[in-house]
Amino acid sequence: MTDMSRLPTPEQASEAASGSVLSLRGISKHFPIRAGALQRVVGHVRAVDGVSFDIRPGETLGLVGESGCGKTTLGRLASGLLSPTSGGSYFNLDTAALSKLNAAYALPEDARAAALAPLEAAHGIATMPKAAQSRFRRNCQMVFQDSFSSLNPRHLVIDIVGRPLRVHKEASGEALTERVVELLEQVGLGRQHLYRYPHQFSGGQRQRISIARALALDPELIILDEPTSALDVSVQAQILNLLNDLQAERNLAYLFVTHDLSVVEHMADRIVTMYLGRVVEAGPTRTLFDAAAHPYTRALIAAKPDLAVDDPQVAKFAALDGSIPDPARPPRGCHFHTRCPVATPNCGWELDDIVRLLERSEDLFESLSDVSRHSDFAGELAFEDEGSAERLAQALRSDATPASMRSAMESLTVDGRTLRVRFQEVGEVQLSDRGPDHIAACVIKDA
Amino acid sequence: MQLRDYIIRRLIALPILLLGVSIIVFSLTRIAGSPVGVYLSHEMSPEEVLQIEQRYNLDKPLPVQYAYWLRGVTQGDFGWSGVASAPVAEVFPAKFAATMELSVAAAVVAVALGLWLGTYAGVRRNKMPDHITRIVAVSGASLPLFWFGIVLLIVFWANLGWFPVGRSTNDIWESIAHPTGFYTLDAILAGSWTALMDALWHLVLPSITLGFGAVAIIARMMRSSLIEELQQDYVDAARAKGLPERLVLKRHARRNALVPTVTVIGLTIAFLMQGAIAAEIIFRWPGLGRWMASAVVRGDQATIMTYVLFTSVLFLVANLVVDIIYAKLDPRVRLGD
Amino acid sequence: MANTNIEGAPIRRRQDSALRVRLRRGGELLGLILSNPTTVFGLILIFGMLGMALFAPWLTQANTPDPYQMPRDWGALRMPPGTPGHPLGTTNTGGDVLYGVIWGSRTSLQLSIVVVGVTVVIGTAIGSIAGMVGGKVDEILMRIVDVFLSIPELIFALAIAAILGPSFTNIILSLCLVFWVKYARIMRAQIILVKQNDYVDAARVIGDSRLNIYFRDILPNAATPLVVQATLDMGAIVLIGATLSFIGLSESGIAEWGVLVSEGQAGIASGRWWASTFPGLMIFLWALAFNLLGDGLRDALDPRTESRR
Amino acid sequence: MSISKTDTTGAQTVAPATIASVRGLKVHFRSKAGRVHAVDGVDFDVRDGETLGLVGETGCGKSVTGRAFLRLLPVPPGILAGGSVMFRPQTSCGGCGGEGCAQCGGSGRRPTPCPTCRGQGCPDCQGTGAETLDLLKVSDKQMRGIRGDRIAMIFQDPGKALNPTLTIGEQLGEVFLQHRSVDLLEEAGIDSGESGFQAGALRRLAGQRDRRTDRMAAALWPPLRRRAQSVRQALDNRIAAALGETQIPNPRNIMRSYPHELSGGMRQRVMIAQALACDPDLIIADEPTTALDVTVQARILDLIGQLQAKRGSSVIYISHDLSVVRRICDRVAVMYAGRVVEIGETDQIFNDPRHPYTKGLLAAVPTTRTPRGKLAAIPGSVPELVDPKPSCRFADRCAQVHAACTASDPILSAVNPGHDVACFLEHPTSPKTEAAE
Repeated sequence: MTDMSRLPTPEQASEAASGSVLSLRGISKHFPIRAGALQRVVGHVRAVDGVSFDIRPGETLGLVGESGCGKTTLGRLASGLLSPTSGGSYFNLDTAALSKLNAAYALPEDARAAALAPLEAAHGIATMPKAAQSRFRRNCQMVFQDSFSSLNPRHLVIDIVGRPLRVHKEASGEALTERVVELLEQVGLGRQHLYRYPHQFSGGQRQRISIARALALDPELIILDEPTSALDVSVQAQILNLLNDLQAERNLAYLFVTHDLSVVEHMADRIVTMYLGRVVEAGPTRTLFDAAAHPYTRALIAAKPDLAVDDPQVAKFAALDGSIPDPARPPRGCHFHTRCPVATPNCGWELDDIVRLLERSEDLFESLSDVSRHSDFAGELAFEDEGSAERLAQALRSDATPASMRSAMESLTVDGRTLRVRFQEVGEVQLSDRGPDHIAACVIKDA
Repeated sequence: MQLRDYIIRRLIALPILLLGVSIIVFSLTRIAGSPVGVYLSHEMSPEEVLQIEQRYNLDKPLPVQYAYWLRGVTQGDFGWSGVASAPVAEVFPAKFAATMELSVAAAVVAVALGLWLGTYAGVRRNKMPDHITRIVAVSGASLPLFWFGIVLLIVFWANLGWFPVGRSTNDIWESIAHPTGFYTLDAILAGSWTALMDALWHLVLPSITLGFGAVAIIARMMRSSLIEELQQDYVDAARAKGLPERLVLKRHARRNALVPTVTVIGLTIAFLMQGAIAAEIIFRWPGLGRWMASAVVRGDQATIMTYVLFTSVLFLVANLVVDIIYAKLDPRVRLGD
Repeated sequence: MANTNIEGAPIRRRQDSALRVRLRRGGELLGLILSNPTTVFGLILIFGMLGMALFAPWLTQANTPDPYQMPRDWGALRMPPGTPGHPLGTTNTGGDVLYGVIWGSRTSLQLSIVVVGVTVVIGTAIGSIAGMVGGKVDEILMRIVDVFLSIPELIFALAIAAILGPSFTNIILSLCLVFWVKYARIMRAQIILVKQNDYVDAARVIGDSRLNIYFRDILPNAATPLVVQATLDMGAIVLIGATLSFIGLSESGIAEWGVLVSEGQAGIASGRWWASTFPGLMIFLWALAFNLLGDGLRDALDPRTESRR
Repeated sequence: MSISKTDTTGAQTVAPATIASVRGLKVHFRSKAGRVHAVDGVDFDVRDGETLGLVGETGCGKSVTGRAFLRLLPVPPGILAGGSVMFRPQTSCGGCGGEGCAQCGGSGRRPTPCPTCRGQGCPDCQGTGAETLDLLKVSDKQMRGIRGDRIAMIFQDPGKALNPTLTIGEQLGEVFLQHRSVDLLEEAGIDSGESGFQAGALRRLAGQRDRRTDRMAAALWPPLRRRAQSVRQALDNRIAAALGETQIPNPRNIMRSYPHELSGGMRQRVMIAQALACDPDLIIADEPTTALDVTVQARILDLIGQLQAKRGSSVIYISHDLSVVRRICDRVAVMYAGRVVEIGETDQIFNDPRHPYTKGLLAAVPTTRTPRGKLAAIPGSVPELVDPKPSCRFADRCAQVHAACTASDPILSAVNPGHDVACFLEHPTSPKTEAAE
């Protein structure tokens, strides 16, 4: 909920002349963590935390990130399968409505509700009238990653593909069969497949059936959740080509959720990069691949092996250190600062970073007896012996600690077995404009 | 969830579950009518009956009666057993010892034999020993325990005369003291070889009868989970390290196959408790089961209630122990949902 | 392994229809079930005993007025097998063992069908509600189930039957009260499992109603373990019912296998083995047959346990 | 027999020695539909110290081929239907003691001399003078000695290949106990000449041949307990060192944790540490990064490369990901439907692919240059391998199919030095003989 007013700015909205199929504003999904004998809620995993973006008619929006970054949850939020903890999603906004929405979100929080009310009533997924909701349901379809699990094993292809038509009472009997045949032919299957069970098909063919089902109601938007990551490359190419042809024919918008940078580069018009539940960068595909503003996006792109690079030896592996931090307790400031190769003192260094450092050391962590926090940025670490405290202080002053972290420390004193430390306090890092239609959340502005 | 938290959670749930059980049992007994009959005789006048009802609070509303009954239970007053013509609490320990002795003997045999048989068959999948184990398992699950006991009696007692019925030979029983109530233990304590042999001799047939079904259940589970584990990647990984097949089986596959089997072993506690009723009837074993059987036939409510409460305590505690072992065997386990 | 001949499928498939394909699938499944010799053996036993129950009045002279009461031949007490008129011998009270064996199959059939039928319906309903609705409703229902599960089932049934008074009907009633819990639990677990499949989400994205999703997607895919369990329980119920009768919770003198074993028990010391042996054998065969069929069904219906055999 | 590359091109340069060669390998599986020819006549060599990529799509037989090296095939339903996997184990170089010298080409290791002819060259070792074992034929005991010691395997999913109920230390320790118990005893100061119950028990404990009495004695008898503990100590040091080498922070802590407590990348590091524990000559890496995120994948690939270079081991890298293979492999073998269809230097395969399947595969990968929607997809899908007829397995998906393709099997033969292709387009006059007898 921190940065929803940042995105997109009214000027940008005017560029998107045709409005948006689906707009998410400050959308969050928190899953409770229960612990203890009574299973009380002790915290929340912020799977998705204040995400905003628009999907424009006919475009492909790529959503990328590592596993656990919340991209799949976001896909489910967008399709309405999950309801958000907070924030809103708005369906079918024309240019005027979109600029109204942006204007409303530009207002301070207390004045926002009034400005939003008419938009909520007409476009809010959860709040709009029944008829409009049913229209949303027909216009927003989904294709899942696992083609085994996404087709009911006891249903025939005609039942699977024809089901949306039956549910929305569009066709029945002979007409339904003909419509299904038509759909199957569009995805490269045919009449001979009508009376088969899903298990009689290969992975690529099952994914085609899924796509045919999604097309049945002639939607405007299809959410593709890793549609090709379970497939072999040669089959993946078939499916990607198919998706592209269908988009050209029907002016479909895609939300393409994937971890595969090569695929998203090939398919997407715009890309949104997520890290630990937040958007860290969004912009046109070429801009991101040529001049990404956020170090995380850069790392992802660099790690992507590419056949087109002529001399593979030149493309040195770009790799990130460390693992993704616990999403129940994301790092302060920029979530990425713990792994960032270009971190600055302003990136949100905190007490937890010392604990993370300690976990990697052989014996210091064992002798840590107590951590008392004054805030996330200041506190005391008590050890069982004075030597450990001294050794940690030395380590914190030495090269073993990132330089940016060292300079973020405002004070560091050892008092017997206790180590007192205070980092400079830093607010959340905000998404900011980096160029046309390009935003990023990084403290380094002149990248 | 942490193991400690889980145990605490289960311990909190235990009395609540027991309260639930007691409410069910109590309401059931009252459906059948007032238990006043136990205290009555033919020559009592209506006034006397009323007096007795008042004395035992049987004239109060049901919830109040339940409260009185519960208070009695917590104070060790389980009521009067019509079958034994004595307070339930007084008869209970000796019968409990007899049943326990039988169940433990059966359980030891069942667990040892079941695990061995399951492993033996699982490793030799689709070979002769495996087929035989499967036949044993499926017939074990289908065999009516009471009939199996009778067949054993017909063969080994009535015809061959190899084994006795009952719990002991009377004069040998009387020759030693019985501080624990467990005949075998008492015999060892008394240092009497004759008494020990007598005790074991009497145990053979009933514990085979009782244990056979449990062997089948355990062997079956052990076999299938071992087969499943043997197909896991980490078994191949262990082989890829160059470990001999003996260690691959012992340290990797069998240990992990025990995890689901332990749950089944916990369930066989219930199986043994249930089976003990029929087994004790057939072999004239003076335990809880036979007592319960006669109480059931004669509608002795206090005995029935005590018995049901007792078995559920035993069952719940056994399951708790099993879950803890489970968590110990498998560090991944996330207890509860 | 995927069938990759699909692309070049022959033209004759044109005349396929949903019904035809389903029938063919059913046929394949039946073939799969019948390919296991032990399952076939179980089925033969079941058909044999069902035939016995069906043709009981033709196999023996029905006792009047109540055919489920054992006829007493006071002139032929304690006769061994092979006695004319009493091929399997008679009991202490002159009951014909063969009559008991044959009419006992009817009693057992009644018992198992009523109990399994009632408990499957109740269990499915309660398990479905818990699994589908979730939240507080689920919490409350499952706590009730937990209480029921804290008492071993035979002992619980025994207590109920004892309190209701000894009769065969009360045995049926008590087993119904106890056994639904198991199905409720299986059903709930299955529903929660099946709900995780993407095809359920796919149906929601299409906009189908919750009831439709339950009946079309969830229930059919969740039912397999329940069907297997019900089959196994057709045998287990008879086993437990007979145990209750054996303990003495039926009316004495009815043609029920457990009662007959119990009556025969008195004679074994004097070498009269037959009165207990034959009815007991019938219980064993009955339970064995359904166990074999249940195991066979499990292997054929559940692809996961394919590896388990 | 297919043509051996070293024989035809060996004129100007010294041909690199091969550490393993696969000839006519056939692995079949019994299924309800018939006999599945999962691997059906595979030939390739692994040169000393190289990384050989084995690429192909799902079901092409690449994993089964890799597993055949360790004889880790489910039997039944798997059947080793023919062929051989020849392997030449190595020892530390006598000239430099493993430091690397001119004699061993700087790798620090050289082939073990053939026991039959003492390195003179005989039929047993095919005249090379190096001990040559057919991995499909050696005894189980000998195979166990090779597994984990001379040939190690890194599995695809470290989450499944680590035993969930044992700690990392226990699992890694097994490798050392199995293959290095002599060293452990030496490090713990137990003389190899010592006899008696104590020494026997210690040897059994260190070699995982312990009896119940040994364990009881080690627990209860103080002198034995102390010495067992020093063995334990030596073992722990080795485990920690092995983990440390894979850049795992705080190895002594990791040793005590269970697999589920580690992240995917960390688990794969443990797998690598376990595979490299005994400095194997050959490492089979079966899709080691498929289960990992891209950023982690890069680190793991780096790590495998570094450790391999340090040890001079050879690697067979099995993968479906062409771009990864291109980055890390010296040579690449492309597999399709149980056969190797093309094999050559990485550059040759990626810059000058000859087989239509290789070409198709490369064109199907989206790259920066491919215009959207213009990926060259290969139509159809991988054929079922149930009782295949003699014909090119790719014929029904190939755009350039002609009469010869459906009539007989094409065999691998050279198009360039070191670059072999099995395709009738390249060898219109290919003999119609089968690759193996």
